Amino acid sequence: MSNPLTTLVAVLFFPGFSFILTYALWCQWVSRKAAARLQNRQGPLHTGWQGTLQPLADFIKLLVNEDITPAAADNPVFNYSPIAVFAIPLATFLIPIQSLTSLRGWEPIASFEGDLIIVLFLMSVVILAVFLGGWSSGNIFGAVGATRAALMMLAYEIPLSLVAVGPAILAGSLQISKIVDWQVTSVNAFLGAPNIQGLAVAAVLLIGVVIYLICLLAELELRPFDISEAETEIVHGWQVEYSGKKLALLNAGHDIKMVLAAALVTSLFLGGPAGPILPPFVWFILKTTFCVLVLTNMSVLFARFRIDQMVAGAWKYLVPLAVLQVMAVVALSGVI
Amino acid sequence: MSEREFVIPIGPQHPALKEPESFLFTVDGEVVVDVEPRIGYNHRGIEKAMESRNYIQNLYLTERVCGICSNAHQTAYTGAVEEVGGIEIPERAKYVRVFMQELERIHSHLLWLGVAAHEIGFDTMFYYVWRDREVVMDLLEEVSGNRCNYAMATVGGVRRDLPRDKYPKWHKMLDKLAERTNYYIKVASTEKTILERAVGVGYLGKEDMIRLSGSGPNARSSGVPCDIRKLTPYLIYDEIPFEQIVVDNGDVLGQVLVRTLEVVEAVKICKWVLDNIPEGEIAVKFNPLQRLPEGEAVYLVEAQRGELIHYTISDGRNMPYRHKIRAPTLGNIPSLVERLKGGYIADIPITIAGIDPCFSCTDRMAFYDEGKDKTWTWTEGELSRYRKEWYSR
Amino acid sequence: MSIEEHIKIVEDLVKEFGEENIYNTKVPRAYRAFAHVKREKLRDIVRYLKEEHGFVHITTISGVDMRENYEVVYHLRSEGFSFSLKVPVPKDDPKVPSIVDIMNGAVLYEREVNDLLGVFPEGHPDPKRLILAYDWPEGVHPLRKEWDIQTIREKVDGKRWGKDVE
Amino acid sequence: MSILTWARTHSPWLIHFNAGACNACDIEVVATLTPRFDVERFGALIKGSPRHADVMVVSGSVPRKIRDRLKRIYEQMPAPKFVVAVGSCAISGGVFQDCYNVMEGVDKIIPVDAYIPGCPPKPEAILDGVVKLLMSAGY
Repeated sequence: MSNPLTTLVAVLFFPGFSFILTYALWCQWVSRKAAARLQNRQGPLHTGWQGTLQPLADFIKLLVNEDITPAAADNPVFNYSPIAVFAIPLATFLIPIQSLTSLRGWEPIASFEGDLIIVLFLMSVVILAVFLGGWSSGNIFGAVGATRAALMMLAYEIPLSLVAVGPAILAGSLQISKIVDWQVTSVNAFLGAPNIQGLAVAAVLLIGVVIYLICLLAELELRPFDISEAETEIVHGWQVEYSGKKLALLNAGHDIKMVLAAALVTSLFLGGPAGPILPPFVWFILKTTFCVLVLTNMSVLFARFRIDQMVAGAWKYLVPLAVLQVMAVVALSGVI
Repeated sequence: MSEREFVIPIGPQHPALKEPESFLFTVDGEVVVDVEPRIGYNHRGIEKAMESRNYIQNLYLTERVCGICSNAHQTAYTGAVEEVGGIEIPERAKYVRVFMQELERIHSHLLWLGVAAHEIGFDTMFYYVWRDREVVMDLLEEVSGNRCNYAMATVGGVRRDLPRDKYPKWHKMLDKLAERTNYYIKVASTEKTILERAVGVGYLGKEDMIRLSGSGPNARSSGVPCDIRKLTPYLIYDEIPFEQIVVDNGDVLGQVLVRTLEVVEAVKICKWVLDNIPEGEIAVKFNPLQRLPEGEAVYLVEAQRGELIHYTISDGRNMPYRHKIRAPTLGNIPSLVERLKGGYIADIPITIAGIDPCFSCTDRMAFYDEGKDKTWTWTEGELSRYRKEWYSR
Repeated sequence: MSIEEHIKIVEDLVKEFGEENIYNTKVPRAYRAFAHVKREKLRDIVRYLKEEHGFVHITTISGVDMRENYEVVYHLRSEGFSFSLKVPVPKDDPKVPSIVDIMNGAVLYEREVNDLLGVFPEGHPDPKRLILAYDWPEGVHPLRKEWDIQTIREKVDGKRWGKDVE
Repeated sequence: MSILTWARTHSPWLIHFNAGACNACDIEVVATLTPRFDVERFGALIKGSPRHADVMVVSGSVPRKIRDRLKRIYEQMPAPKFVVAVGSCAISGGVFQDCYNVMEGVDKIIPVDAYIPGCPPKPEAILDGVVKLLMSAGY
């Protein structure tokens, strides 16, 4: 923290809040456009170039719309939980993006031993805010959606955390920037002298990525697991009573969570901003956008599961697989 | 278990197309004892209005009983009126009516398939099915000039001819429809996420279906051969070679199969009509002031959703004395209720969602617990949660 | 099936129950038949048709105001043969015996007739209002000929309105 | 054009209300979502909850039994809110005028900002109506 001004700029503009918000809106556009194209539609088209400004228009419109607080929901929990849903991912995002700044030789704002744990913890806290917000909305759909969200969390949170620990064990650190560094050095070493252990590690981590992405689909409430806000079943689930500013914050919070998830995948498995020729910033954008595209693609391909099928499936397949993956990682970490 | 008391404000709101309807459930412990359907949110009083309009004006009313089965209603209405009046319509008009009826069946079944996919959250399939449905909508528009409410039939024949130079193009469009439908049959019967939500859901056996007078694809999915086109042939259906689709699954998957296979059959019928349609007049003259002799007639039509009856009584004026319409939906409610009855509460939502989206305002069901004197309303979401709790005990 | 067989079924029915209980029979064409039926004999006849001639399907029940009396028309169907049984109901005693226990499918149709024409199905397990709004006034049955649209509006909304009034 | 106007006109979220329609208008409203027409090009989405929507698309001749619900859903929408009456029935009762159970038009119950005639209007017409409404609604 040598220069307070630099830190302030870093927090507010780059890689801080303004950048994150812009980037989240961009990713929403990428996601919507990709889903539309996969479904044989055009998607947003007339708002800015190819509809790139569509998420911004939605955001501004919701911000200035009337903000209705239903009589049954007039309590602090209902009013403040959208802020939590928005602010927590926003603040959390500073951590995975550190890997980007550290490569550029900038002063890291929030990078410390154990920040991976903090990120995972904060992402789970968001679900708590969702639950409280839905439950306090005084609407039956809201309560149902909240319960479903909490139930789903019980199913996916464990494999999600387990798999995230894999790279940390291999890197011998719980600091995201160190995990990135480890990936860069080991990939370089592998390219210099290919060996069988390196391939084994890559294979195990690949399983990890797949599990991680599936869990992220549930965490982000995307298609096969959008059980907590299923439109045809419970209208919009826990968001049903929110309107105006609060809805804008909820939507933006969702987008930020999506890029946060993409950034985590990038940092933990894809080598963060490292890459040849192009500058690290471009690599970071490319990799996270790629992750968003993968998530969108997966979400378009499936029908929605029922909550019981989802929970049972997670405990039957994902959790054992995640445990096996961690065990394999532990075994391999001894080898390397 | 006792604190689960919910009352939701009823607002028939759904992004998919839904007719506002609700169901009142009586449960004894875990088992559904009785289901009371609540309908009438769409009651407009058409039958009364028909008594004060002449036979030509009533064409437009009957057509708008339902915008999806508009041609079926017109076929039944004109058929009943012509039977009372002893009007013999030209042969070519019969072929045109059959052609329209089968096109409408294709459009309606594909619509249902898309909406059913949307119900289980498979939006991509919804978009694809509805994209291919546009082919038949184009065909309908080309024939009649409108995408819904075609106004093709009139008393004494049909309004518009099928121009012969268009037939090669229409054949091509119909081939495309058959090809796409075969693809969707494959998808629906192999895609795992669809099967998870369709197999064994809302089962009803053949005997029960007969007992409850179900009709249409709903009954044919339970193994009851009840196609009016075969049983009491009208127009030229006794000359057309086509198969009656009957499967004995009895569940939601059976309904998907019946409807998609019927689309393929309907395409065949349309192609047969185009190949065999005779030359000639398309209508005999009928004047709005023309009086019909006293009499009565029952006309049965196989609409897309089942058996449709129009019963008309004439007292010798130029307007009906009484005209009764019973749409297939009402006839299928008792069997839907039976599909729900006897099952655990936990299985209700998928049953309704799967049976026919025309009924399912699935979120609004009220429970009346026998023994405990209280009524509360459940949503599908609570039902899912409830099912989960029930199964996990 | 040909029209001769349909005529035979109707004749058999008349022979079984007698001319005084089944009258005005007609078979206008193949697959269609109409007959008037005494109210007291309705249940027996429906049961007989169901058991002896396979009329297991009830298509619908229509209610008609015939000016001097009401008529409730039961449209039964066996395979393709649609048989319409017309039951005259006197205006001062608008009731019919319920046939729900014989024909389970009739459960909603009887309620509909009760709602719109005001002919009460005696013995119906749950004869509640089905179609009309919950705040609809009692005793207004729109399919009765004495109610035209403006009198219904006057009764329900408290005033006449619409394009004829303005 | 201020930025608020720009945002609002480019992001109309619709809610579809079936007030006793014959389903023809309803399937055409749903058809606007589909690949051929794709209402999302203009930023419009069909939402399930009235709290999220700006424009209510009403079809149907408003039978008595559904009247109160129509009013309630309208009240649940956040301001600024607009109502589009789709189809002849929603405009005036259409062919159902002089039916005893019909209120003859949505504007007898709630204020209507745009009327889209047709029986049913084509999906293109519905799109056009919504866009025209937003362009002219006093923003």
